[in-house]
Amino acid sequence: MTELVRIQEEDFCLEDEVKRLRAISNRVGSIVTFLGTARDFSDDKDVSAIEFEQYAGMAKKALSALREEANKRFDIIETSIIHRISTIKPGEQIVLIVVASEHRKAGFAACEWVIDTLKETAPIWKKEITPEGDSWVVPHP
Amino acid sequence: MTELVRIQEEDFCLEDEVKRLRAISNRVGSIVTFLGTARDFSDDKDVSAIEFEQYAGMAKKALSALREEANKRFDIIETSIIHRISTIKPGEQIVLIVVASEHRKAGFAACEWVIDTLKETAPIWKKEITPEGDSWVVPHP
Amino acid sequence: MVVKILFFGILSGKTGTKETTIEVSEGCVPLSDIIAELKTRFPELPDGPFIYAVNEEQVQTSHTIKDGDEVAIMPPFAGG
Amino acid sequence: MVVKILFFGILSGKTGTKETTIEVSEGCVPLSDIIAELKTRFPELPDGPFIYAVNEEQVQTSHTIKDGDEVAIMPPFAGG
Repeated sequence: MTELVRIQEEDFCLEDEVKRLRAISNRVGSIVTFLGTARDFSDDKDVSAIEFEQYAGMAKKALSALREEANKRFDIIETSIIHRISTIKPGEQIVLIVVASEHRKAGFAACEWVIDTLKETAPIWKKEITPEGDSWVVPHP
Repeated sequence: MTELVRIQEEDFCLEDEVKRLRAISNRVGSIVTFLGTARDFSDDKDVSAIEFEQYAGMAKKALSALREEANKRFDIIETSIIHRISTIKPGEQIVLIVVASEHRKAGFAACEWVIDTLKETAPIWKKEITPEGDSWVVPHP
Repeated sequence: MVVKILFFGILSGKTGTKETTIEVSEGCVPLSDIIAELKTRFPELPDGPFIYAVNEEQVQTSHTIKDGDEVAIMPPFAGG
Repeated sequence: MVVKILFFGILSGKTGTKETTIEVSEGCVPLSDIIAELKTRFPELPDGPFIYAVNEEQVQTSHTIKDGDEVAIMPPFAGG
């Protein structure tokens, strides 16, 4: 069975990930997803690609801890988290969070919490490739 | 082109709907979706199916107004809304909201607002088919 | 004037019909008069709360009904 | 003792390396001593803020470093 938490180079399929969580239980009444995609423009610069770097062992542990904490903290059924690590072009998929729950309120809260907390706790960095050169992204406070 | 607001008997494909909104602009950095599915259990009753009824002309207008209002009220790029009207079995898809935006915060807020407001403003009703008989669903306050 | 009435959800079950027409002698009446008339004709109609629409637009009971209007009597919405 | 050091993100660009080792004569030192030593060896290392991990667990600068530890010096995370 495909893991619920993955860091991978290859692209992922939203439909498959959602189907997997829906299949867990007939009690699922709400699926909230967040899909992050690469924009071609960031802080007034054209961006031709984004390169991701991770601290491999620690990043995987951080995302697994995030899934467990989300399942514990919110009244939800299951969470899956996928983050790509490779050179990503504008329009391509970067990250996907899927939250299955009985009711939607907990699902929205959990999904937003997971992506917000991922950005704070997962040792992943991105470099924007622009016509004027490369630059590491400094997270907004 | 497939419409962004639809009320239909047939099932829909999450992946296709998301792709359609992503294709609108390379400025899209966030896609938030809400998918409502039929549960097999509601208020202590087993549910074998849900039947939906709509006030056809008015329901379509209500969803279209909802999309326009979401696009105006939130800092987002586009919204799509699909609601199925037919007999739906446990595990099947009922409603889908997709919100494309540059940043995720507005996307989450808009998506949750659309489904909350849809339940208040769209002339759609559901009847739960249970082993003990049928009963129209009274919305929770 | 003649007004078309639509019942939705549990209301069509209670009244036994999804659609009916009402004739009133006046040319214009407030929606509240139509509702009173419906309650006489369909004693099974519950007390509400109802949502009302005229020609697919939501209205209050003070709204004026005219000949040919389509009036919808609706229980609280429960979509999604 | 010998400690393995990892630099991530902009820091490997500044120091010119992703990985290095440091030898210190003591058997146990606080992480802050290791950082001071790194600043001497890599004057290009910016002032931070940094996030630190030892053996893949996030720690504070008071954490005690032992022989064979893997120490990661990381700029603020920017995933997602």
